[in-house]
Amino acid sequence: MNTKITEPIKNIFSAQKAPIAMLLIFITMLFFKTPFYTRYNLIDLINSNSTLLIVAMGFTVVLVAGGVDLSVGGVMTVSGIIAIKLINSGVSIPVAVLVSILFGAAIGAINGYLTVYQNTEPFIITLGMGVLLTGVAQELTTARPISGENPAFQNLANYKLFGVVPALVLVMIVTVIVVVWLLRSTSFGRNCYAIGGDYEVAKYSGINVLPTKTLTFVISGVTAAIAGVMLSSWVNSGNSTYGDQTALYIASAVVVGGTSFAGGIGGAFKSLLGVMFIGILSNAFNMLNIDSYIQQLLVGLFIVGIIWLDCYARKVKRETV
Amino acid sequence: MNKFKLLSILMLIAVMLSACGGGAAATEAPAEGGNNTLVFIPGSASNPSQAFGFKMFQKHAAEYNFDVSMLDGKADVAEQTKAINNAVAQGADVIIVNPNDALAIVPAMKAAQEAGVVVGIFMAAAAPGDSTFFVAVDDKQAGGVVVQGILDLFPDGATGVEIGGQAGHPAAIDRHDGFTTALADHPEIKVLDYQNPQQWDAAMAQAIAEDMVTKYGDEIQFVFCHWDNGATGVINALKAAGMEDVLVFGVDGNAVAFEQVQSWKNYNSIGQNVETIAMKSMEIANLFLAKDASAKFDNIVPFDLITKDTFGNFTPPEW
Amino acid sequence: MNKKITTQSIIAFARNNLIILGIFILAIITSFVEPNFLTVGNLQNIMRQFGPLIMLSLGMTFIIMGGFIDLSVGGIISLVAVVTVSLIDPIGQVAALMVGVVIGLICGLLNSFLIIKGGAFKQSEALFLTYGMSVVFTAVALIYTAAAPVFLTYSKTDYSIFTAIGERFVGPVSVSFIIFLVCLLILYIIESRTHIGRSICLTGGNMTAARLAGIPTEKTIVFIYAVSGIMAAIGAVVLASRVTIASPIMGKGYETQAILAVVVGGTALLGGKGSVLRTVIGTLLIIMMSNCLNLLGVTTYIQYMLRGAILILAIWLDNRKQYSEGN
Amino acid sequence: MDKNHSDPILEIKEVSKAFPGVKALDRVSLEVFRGTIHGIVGENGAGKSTLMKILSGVYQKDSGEIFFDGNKIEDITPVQSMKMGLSIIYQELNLVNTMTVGENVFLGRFSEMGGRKEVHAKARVLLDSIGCKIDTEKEVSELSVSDKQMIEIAKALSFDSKLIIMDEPSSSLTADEMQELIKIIHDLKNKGISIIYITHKLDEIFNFCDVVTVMRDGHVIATRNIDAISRNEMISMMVGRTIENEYPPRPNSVGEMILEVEDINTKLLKNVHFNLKKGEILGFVGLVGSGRTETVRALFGADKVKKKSIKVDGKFVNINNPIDAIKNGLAMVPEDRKIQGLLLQFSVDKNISLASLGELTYYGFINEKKERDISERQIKALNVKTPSGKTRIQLLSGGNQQKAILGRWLELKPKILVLDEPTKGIDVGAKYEIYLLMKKIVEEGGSIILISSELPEVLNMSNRVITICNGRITGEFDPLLASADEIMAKAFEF
Repeated sequence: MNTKITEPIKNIFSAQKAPIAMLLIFITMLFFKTPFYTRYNLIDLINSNSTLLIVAMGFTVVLVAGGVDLSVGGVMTVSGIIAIKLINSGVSIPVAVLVSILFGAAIGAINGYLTVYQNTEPFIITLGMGVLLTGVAQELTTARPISGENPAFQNLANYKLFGVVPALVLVMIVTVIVVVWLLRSTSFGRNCYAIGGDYEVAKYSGINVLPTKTLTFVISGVTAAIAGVMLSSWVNSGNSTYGDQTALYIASAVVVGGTSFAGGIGGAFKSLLGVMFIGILSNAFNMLNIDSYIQQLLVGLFIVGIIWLDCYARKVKRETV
Repeated sequence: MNKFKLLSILMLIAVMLSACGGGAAATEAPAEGGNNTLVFIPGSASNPSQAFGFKMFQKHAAEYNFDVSMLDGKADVAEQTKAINNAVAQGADVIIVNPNDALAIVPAMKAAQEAGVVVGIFMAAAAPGDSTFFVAVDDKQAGGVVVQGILDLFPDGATGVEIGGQAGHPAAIDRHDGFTTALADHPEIKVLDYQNPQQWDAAMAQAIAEDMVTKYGDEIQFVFCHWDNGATGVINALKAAGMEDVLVFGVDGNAVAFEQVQSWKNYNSIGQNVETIAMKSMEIANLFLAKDASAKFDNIVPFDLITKDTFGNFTPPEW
Repeated sequence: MNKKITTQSIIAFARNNLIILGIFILAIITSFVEPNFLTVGNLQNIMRQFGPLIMLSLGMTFIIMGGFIDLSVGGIISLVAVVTVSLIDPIGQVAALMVGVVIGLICGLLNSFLIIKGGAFKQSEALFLTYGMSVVFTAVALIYTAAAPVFLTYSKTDYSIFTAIGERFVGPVSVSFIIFLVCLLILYIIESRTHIGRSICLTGGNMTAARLAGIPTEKTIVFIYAVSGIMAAIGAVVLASRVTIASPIMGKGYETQAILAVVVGGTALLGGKGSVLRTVIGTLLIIMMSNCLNLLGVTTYIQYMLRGAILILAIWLDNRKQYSEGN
Repeated sequence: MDKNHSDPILEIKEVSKAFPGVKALDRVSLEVFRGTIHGIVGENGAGKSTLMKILSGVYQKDSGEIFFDGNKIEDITPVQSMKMGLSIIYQELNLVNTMTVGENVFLGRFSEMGGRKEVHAKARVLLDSIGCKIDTEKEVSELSVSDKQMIEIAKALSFDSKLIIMDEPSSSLTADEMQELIKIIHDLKNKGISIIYITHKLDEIFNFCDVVTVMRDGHVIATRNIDAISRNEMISMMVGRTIENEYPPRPNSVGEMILEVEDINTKLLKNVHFNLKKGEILGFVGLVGSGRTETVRALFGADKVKKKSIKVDGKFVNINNPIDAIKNGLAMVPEDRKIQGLLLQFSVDKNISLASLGELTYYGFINEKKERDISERQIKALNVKTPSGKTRIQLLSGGNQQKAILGRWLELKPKILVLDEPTKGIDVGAKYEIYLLMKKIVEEGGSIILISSELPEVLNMSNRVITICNGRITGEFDPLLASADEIMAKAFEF
């Protein structure tokens, strides 16, 4: 009798840690008198995490197909700088944005070529690519922030639809919807799951594994570039220091959300929850005015805790077979 | 999958409910106990000068009737923008920011000002309109002080190197620009090389200094390093090469600087008195809160030039 | 015919020793452009700059050979450095150094405890656990010093033993280099001759099979993380002694550099194959690259670009070599 | 059927394929007729798999011609071959474990099928047509091996296959499931679909194949109607020499009690208890997942258990991990050679010395000379065919790999040797060698626990047989006295 009730609850706890933890934060915050529950804060919460969410979407696609892309921070930085520089030199905004996105796609294609066709370790190659792009960003800007001179560029991220919804959030929502649709309902997306789940099987099932997997890197490059352009528009400047810490942050948020590094498991929506969880966590900490070093400690412990619990749940499952 | 959906929907409902329940942006929270709230947002709470700055805000908060708290900029522009917005959400009366990137946080600061918050820039310059005011030493002036110091020791001119601060950091940029500008009038002083490390990391400064020492050897008569902790690395490099006579300039005037002024033959530090800047920030903020017409946008705090002759006049700070 | 064989064997040699070849080419170019490169002073420079990174990389080699990864070394460096430097005044140099190494050991044991108890036997699982631990260690370091740097006050205390590690030379060889040689020797003997060394390779090769054949895989995991922790601590001490100032974020970025050094050296990221000797070469490439580029007057911005490009190239070429061998 | 015989669906003419150093196929010719079940037998390395991979387009042939359904096949990709109506069910199942049943059936054809709903609906129809009731939304990782096989068959049917190649489908099926499969194969045959059935098990060839082709060393030795060939003939064709018996005479050297196991309890196992005597071969009969592998893993300390009590040589012992087990004289050749047994990228030497490493270690150091001695001794004793001890074990054939693993354990002279599927995927010649080895081990005073899915193997090699079902011991037999049917009945006593 009892197990009938406890089993599902146990299952939820073992399978959906990020949403549960998020819910707990929401509930906890009810008991504190903070401005957490204000429209301003909640919109800001979504708005300020939007660029990360956009990056996380492409990152998820790569992970699902069994790769990893640690160069997203570098792509973000450089594409934002390219957009600003082009616009400042008089190129029209759509063209500049397009060039930036193409740049992201090109870096993704190089990553894809090296890791998929040349069969190298994506973890290391994209790490190296990130280092390279940091240098490119610094060289492009001589390590100084450059300001956007065309005020229209700011509207890309900051325009308020109906006076409430920032354009950045809209772009994020569109990206999320596209990637969710891509992964769930297109044959490309399902092929990604197959490739990540079992590369050999996918190959023998007639899936064009090489181009498909390469395309995931291109998508990751594109979303990172979109995020970079939106970030630059949001803050109306470009600097080589943006995106410095993005890759591992996104990676741990996505994994906390439940997308597996091993490939084939997870999804865009889970990544959304993972990123929002860490975003909400630090927002709640800020609202509670928790000391920033303690915050850092707690965030670290949360990451360790959630991933450890995940591993532990799998271990228990393995051992009770 | 269904449980998953259920949970997501639950959460969405929670968000909706709360969004409806809450009021509009940044309602003027009535200050508790009559004190105004001040939120300090450093570029990074891990940066020692900023951590010390926060301590100084806390130390003197009562004198200026502030309740002080800190939100971390986490050495990232997006994070710092988030922090500014969080501070606005908290209903802060005053936000004091030490920017990671002078340009990138402008939109957030403007939004904050529109919401009626007094926004001060701490230890960095700003353009009018971007913030309500700023309080800083003039980093550009630091360059001039260095040039003067070099001329004091080498009246006929000298050759040396410059080691910058964190690539892309506003303070590093201003210090470099000020130095370059001041040098334009003094062709007798030649800078052989200029490099930026990736971070405010003494080990990186030391590696750069060591390689410069190898390359230029005794041509190096002075080293301008953008921060005193980095200068520690520079001194190590010089020591190892036996170049004990080189003039070293640092910026900050922290405890390390006081130590180095005493232990190194020619060490000068351009001290920025964080405590003074913090107090000044609160003072100016109060003027703006009181809508006092005498409140100025730009508030330059003079340097403390710390040398062998002058260090006795100052008390070494705790950082 | 004879000539053909020699060219072939040269190509074969070049293929097998790409990294060494790269280091030589780099050195030759630099010494032509900048004569100061081949001075005793500069070689001593390289020797000292080599110190901190090589220690971590050596520890990281064992971790990667065992099929795991350790992103926490950055945090360990920060923590050990601030604690060690801050303790010299109250408890003395030798005791402080010992405390530092013990802290590194404890951090490593903590990592392995989490990994074993959580059953995080996949590299990716270990990656995120240790990343989280790195954040935790750094936070502890920040809390410990309240973000202030810790430095030496020569006027008050004797630091001769501590600073000797980073500064002094014995004959033409720096003390840190001697420490490195000793560590290398010990680790190399462990790797090539001992039971635990073999166990590391076997665990990295196929943990399930190794465990079923009676290899103490869990002990092996504890061992590699303990070694990594200790080596990170030694690296932290060498680093702190070199720059004589310790900040609670000084370890940032070292973990990725160490991983790159190990992999560029030719140790397989997937585990089971590799050697600390290869890591020495990989680390040397990274250090030499920055030294040579500094001497050539290349700005740090372009250095970063080149560093990324050369790393990608090195890994790609090495991969092609292994690929053609596999066929 | 006579009419069909004149009408081949597949014609292979003089096909050759060489890999560096090996001639995998040498002018192979073969005809498969419509509506027949065509068996192909041959030792490992005979070229069966290579031939199948050429048919499916995984490999390209070097020379020769292939006609399928009247069309010449040239440079075909796996998908093209499936779309033409030629499907292969590989030995290693070709399913993505992390995806659902429905999506696996239509893997790579998501949009062709018209999206998620359609995929599941169409998969349902196909599964129903072969009488399979698995939920299409279920993840494949949760399924049993036989269920997975059904999904493979559904997948083959989804392409409207005219010819389905089954590569050792029975290797992990239980007898019951095998009956189900045979039924399906006959159904397919009645629908006019031809089957190529590749197997090691001669019984199956005689049970339901119409025609059989024997391959050896890249050649087709003969193709015969099933009633025109005898079992012994077939075996001698396969191995190129005459083997008198498939099994050596049963050893008979049972002595006093050496192992008493009481009360092994896990989530699956319930009070499992048995004993083993010196010089005895004890056979475990049961389905995959019945608890036979779980029992020996628990005994060996490989898995955690709630409770167990083990006596070796009359003394209680505490076995919490494989190291404890080895110390108490146990040894285990695990079920899955590649995953649990071998370190594929390591040398033969290192694979053999693995279990003895502790004994080779003095003050933490490995004595490498002794290590080589051990390896050389075992390579010689077990006749492991390898160029040298330094060769990577990956490059050896399955039989030689298995012998190396046996050598690893024999070096320890274990009192109790557990063999879990020791002959799985190994050709007839190597199998016989392993049987002889088992005989030698028990005659020298060792004891063996033998687990095998091949009932004849267990019955012919064991002194005593235990049946296990659903985590319980259900019976104990003397294989000389009991019939196979009696034993199987107990193995199915749920």
